[in-house]
Amino acid sequence: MRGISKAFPGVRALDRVSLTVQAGEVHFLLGQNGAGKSTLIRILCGAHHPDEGEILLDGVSARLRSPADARRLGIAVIFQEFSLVPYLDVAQNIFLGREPSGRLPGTIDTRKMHADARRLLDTLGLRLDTRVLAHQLGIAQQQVVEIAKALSQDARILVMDEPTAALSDHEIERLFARVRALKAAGVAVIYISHRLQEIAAIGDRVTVLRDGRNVASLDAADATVGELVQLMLGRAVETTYRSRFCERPGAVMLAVNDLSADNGMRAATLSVRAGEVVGLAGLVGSGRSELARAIFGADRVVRGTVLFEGRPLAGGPVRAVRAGVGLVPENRKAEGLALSRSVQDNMLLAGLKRLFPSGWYRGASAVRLVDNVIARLRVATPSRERPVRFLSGGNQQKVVVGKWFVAGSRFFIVDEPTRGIDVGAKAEIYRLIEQLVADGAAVLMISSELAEVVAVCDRAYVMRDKTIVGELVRAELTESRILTLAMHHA
Amino acid sequence: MRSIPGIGYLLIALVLVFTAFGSGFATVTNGFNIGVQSSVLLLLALPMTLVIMSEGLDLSMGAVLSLAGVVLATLLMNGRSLPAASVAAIAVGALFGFANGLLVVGLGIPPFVATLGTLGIAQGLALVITGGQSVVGVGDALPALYESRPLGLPFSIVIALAAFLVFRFTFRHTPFGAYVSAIGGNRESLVLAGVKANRYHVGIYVLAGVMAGVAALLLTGRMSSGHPTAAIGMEFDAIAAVIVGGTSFERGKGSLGGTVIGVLTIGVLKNGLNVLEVPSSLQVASIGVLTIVALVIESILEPAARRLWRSA
Amino acid sequence: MTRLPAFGGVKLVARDLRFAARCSWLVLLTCTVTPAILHADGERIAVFTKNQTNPYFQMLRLGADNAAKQLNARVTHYVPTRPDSIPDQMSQIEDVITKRPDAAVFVPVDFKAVAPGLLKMNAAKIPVVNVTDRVEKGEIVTFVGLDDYNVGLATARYLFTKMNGAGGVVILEGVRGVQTSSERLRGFKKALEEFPKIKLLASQPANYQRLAALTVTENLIQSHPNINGVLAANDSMALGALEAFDGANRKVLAVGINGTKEAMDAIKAGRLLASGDNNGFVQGCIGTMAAIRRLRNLPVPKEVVFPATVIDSTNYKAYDLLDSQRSCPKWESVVK
Amino acid sequence: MKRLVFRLAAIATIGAALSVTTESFLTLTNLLNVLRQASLTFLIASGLTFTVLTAGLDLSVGANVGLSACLAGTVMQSTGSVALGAATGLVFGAGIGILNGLMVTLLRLPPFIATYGMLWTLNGVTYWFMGGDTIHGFPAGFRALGSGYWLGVPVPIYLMAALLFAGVVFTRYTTHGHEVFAIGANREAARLSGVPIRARLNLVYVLSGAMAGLAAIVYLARLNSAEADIGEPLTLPAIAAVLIGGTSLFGGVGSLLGTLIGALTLTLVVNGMNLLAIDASWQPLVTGVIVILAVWIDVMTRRRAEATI
Repeated sequence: MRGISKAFPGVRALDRVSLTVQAGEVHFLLGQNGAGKSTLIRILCGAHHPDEGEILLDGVSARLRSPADARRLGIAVIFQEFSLVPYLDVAQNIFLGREPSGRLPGTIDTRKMHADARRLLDTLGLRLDTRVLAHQLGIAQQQVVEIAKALSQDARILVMDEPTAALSDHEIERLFARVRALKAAGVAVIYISHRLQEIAAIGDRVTVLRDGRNVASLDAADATVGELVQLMLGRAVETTYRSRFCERPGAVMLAVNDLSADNGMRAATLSVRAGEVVGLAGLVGSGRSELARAIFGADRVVRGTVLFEGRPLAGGPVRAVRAGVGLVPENRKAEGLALSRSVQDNMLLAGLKRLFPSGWYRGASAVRLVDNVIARLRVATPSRERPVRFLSGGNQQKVVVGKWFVAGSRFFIVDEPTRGIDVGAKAEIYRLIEQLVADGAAVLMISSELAEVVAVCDRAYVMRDKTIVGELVRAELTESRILTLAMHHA
Repeated sequence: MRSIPGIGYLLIALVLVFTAFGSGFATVTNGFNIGVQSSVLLLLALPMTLVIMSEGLDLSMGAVLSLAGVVLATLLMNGRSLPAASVAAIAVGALFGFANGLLVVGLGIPPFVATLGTLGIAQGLALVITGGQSVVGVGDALPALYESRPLGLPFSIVIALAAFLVFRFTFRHTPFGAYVSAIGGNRESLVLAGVKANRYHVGIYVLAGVMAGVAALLLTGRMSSGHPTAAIGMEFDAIAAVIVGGTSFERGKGSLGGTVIGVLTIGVLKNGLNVLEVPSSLQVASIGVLTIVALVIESILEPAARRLWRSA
Repeated sequence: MTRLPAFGGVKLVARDLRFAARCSWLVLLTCTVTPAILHADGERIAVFTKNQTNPYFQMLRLGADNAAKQLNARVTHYVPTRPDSIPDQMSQIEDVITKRPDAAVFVPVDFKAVAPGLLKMNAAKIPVVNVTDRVEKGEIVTFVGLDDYNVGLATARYLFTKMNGAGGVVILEGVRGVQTSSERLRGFKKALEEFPKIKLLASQPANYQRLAALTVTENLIQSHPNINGVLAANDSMALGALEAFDGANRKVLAVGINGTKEAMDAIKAGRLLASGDNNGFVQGCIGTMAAIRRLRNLPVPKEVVFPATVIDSTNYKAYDLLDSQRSCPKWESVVK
Repeated sequence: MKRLVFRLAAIATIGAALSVTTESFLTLTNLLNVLRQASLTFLIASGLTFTVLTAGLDLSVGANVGLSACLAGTVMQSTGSVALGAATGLVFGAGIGILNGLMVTLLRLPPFIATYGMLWTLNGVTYWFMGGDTIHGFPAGFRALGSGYWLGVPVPIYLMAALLFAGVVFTRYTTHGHEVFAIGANREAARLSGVPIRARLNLVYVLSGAMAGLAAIVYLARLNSAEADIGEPLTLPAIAAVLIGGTSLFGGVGSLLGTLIGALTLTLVVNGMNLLAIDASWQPLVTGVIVILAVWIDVMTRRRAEATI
């Protein structure tokens, strides 16, 4: 893939990225969240089309207009979000779209399909009846079926996105054996993972991406973990993160004790004081968003307590918002904003009950308040009536924060606040967080950008495998300490 | 899907109750009655299962069936041969099925509004063609065929069984069945697997139209005439049968076997209530209540499966 | 005052269950006791009517109940679950045949489309009395009903004479394609020929429904300011049209057919000019009586067609009875 | 606002075409007549609009009108008091709305399948309850509500105006109104902003049921009788009016004024067909085509809007 560029409205995902992979090579693709890895993969498998650049196969330019083209050219992908069909059985899922034809034209040879499926699963060390329906499988089992599905396409290029996230050591070992066999058979494997120690086990070459651009490509042999981490993080451009940190934190605003929820996160204990910015770091899938949703009441709490200003916080988002908690969700467009409605309508949504307890909505006072918040947050919008969909990523995020300003929240949970936002706007968001804390509020910030956590938070908790594994006070807060805690494996 | 859905037990219970109370219920002739009366409904419910599995709905089936029946009867009255007229009726069904497919898949119009529109159009056409009159003089080819008893069974039961076997075969042994479940369960993965999902999605609605045409053959044979509003409302019984049979609206869960049980449950319920001489107005309400009860049971069983899936 | 159907309904259900229980016990009995004795009386008659919604058929069912009570027979009603649904009536016929009723009083949903059903009853040797809509094919013991053509003609003539033979008139047809409405329309058209100075302004179907008649008439009033008469194929539509004229603060001479209770009240109040007698109640009585007489081998004429009489302010008293007070006329008084 | 202007232009063209083809169209009495017929469709469609705003739907409105009218009529007849009868109609209408709401919120059933099941259940109950009877003959004062005049204008039109006013106030000047729009635009975002989703959805379905109950009373007055199948032909036109009015099925976009315009457009077409003496059997065909056209425009505008995200 040479000189690939791709831009989405508001953000430039890929900027002239090149990636060359040899046959029979396991090529690691590294980069922080939002570095453009998944966009590159979607282009390779025909789901997206690049704005510029071309894809060469054996040196010849390949026409990749649809997933069908990709599959015909022998490109197979295992996505991070699962691609199984819930009410089809394991064999049907593995061979979806490529069912072995039976005696009569157009029919399937179901016996052969199930036999092949069982054979594939055996090579991956999974004892499973191929007639079981996908929705009855555990997460680890689903992951193995996904891998079996990709392997069954005997592809020439195999892409694996975080394949070992939910696997046990035994299953990982079987997977690596299989990958080595593929390598020997001349298959080119593109392997995406945050577990840097896996590079030593099976990696040949490594390419690092940051903010949609090539940073470096080097042989696995001469790449040390520390060096790779530096390349992934890079020296973020000197942005003014935070002028001063909080010396004297106020009273405990949020106290979470041994919290478990139905979304998989378990046994978390943490506390946040007024005036503090507390970080929540960890790798993808470590359960940070799940913890935030559990505190906010978006998902059902199974065990443990959440106390906000001394009072228990239970009963869903309605109670949390009324108590003064605000959530800036990870996925702005899906969970933070109503894109078709105006800036004003979005900003007022959370605060309606507080501003107009009688239920009568007074336009005049609403307008005054919204204009005040737009000015304070310096939201760049031609008018308060403008539908939010036309705003840039940074300004959309400001509207979400503005929503909680209007609601008078005193405690902000911000999930990946600066993801997909250009560098300039990031500084604005940091200034905003500082302003919040200065007014006596408290912030729990989830971020995958370690530099951001280190530079902005007073202290941070680190999560792994859906629970909190450590707390780093200001003095101990360095990127490598966070990463080692986050990646330390079993 | 493999085990007998909860509704199977309800069906057995109904049969026992009606045998005990209704005299003449548990006889061979009455069994044939239920079979014959349910056969037309099964022809509609089979494709409706696939439509609902793909998270869609087809309200136009009743009207399309009536229109196809009217076209069939008119052609037969004007002396056309049975095969030619039958092909024309099925073609009318296929045409409306294709139109539904285009509206839902092509233009992305929500299925129940699109088919509500085509319902009005099909019903309007039927009324305009016949001026409200029923079309008679269909000759004796069709009625004779309908009264014939291949393999000793009434013709319509044989057709319904044949249709079920064909559907079951395609559902189990051709990719079509898996693709329908994938369209409802995880459409993006089907596209990423390189399958032309739109083509199959439109195919589901065309199949619904074709089966409405085939059902028109049976109904016109049964009434030896075509009538513009003969089958209005049958689409509700078909939808009720599919839901009662355990097919759900989300995530591509569906079972043809369940639908057959659903159709029989409704057939037994109606027949039994007649035999028991319960006022017929209660029959309509009972089917409505039966549907809601089936939905309630399903929504209670469902969350367990849904929670597991969401945490993946 | 109309009896409260709700309680009646409940009573009906209870009676039915008891009846069903008794019936199954009875069947057991008949298997052991020779059937001949049973037929002395207590015959079981199945009554098929078109729908639940038209008051005319409700009157017919009441007539049948009344006649059965008088002659000590038992009646069960079968009404399609969906109004006027042909497949539903076909299924009910098949279900009833397995119950082997002694006779059937049969009002077909569609006189052409339900022929196969009738043939099945003939095959099962169940004597069928055809009521209201005359069936095209199939053996029937007798046809009891109204000569729709003549009652249409008589009612139209009555209206035109009251309009002293001049002025504009509007026709509201019934359900297109149903025999009663096409026959009545033919009668209306024949009457028009006899009154040349009566001008037919418009003729639209309103499906025997009151709301449809109201909307259609409201629109017709706009396009024809000089409507003097409304000729409706049934009372519901006539009264719907009157509501429209009230809504437009205009008076009009309106006539309907069926002689329903509501029409009687309207005639009494002077709002409705007249209504062609198509008394469902009497048809129910005579139809059931004919079936019972046939079972008791008493003579039954080939057809019983009621004369076309028009009910107006002078003779409505004979028809203005409460349901409960109504009782069937003697067979001899009706059948000459 | 742009969308409403486009729809007003559509009405003007239909009106102009009709006034040219039939001389009796452009008379005051006919326009009032159209307004009155439209006001009845609007009664049902207004409640329906709220359910569509939350990306839901209430298919049981027609059957609701049928049952509520029959019950109200029976009570009015037996107790002789109009007020009690009207109250029964409203209470039952709202009660059915509560049932629909519970099925959507507690059982999390897709709205259109829940209300579709309710539609057939209500039909059955109404047929059984009425058993073919009709109830007729209501006091003149009550009938004025349906067919009476006041200052030369049919009474239902005042009711329509009052409902429109109340609806606009609710959507624009109450917090609940804003929350209903937010739920339709992005339900998860609304939930995570502390909007009580269940309460608002129940409210919306109760409103739809209550409006059907109110419509039942007006139809009772207008028809001066209660029959079992009174509601059957009312559901499709109400849905058509909402869609033609620009309220999007995907939720979050729409207005009551739009629904009123939708009701007017539909009634104009039917009125025109009657005046041009076009056979009544064409009406289901034309309504079907209009519904598909309206939704297609809705999908197109939505696609163009989404393209800019």
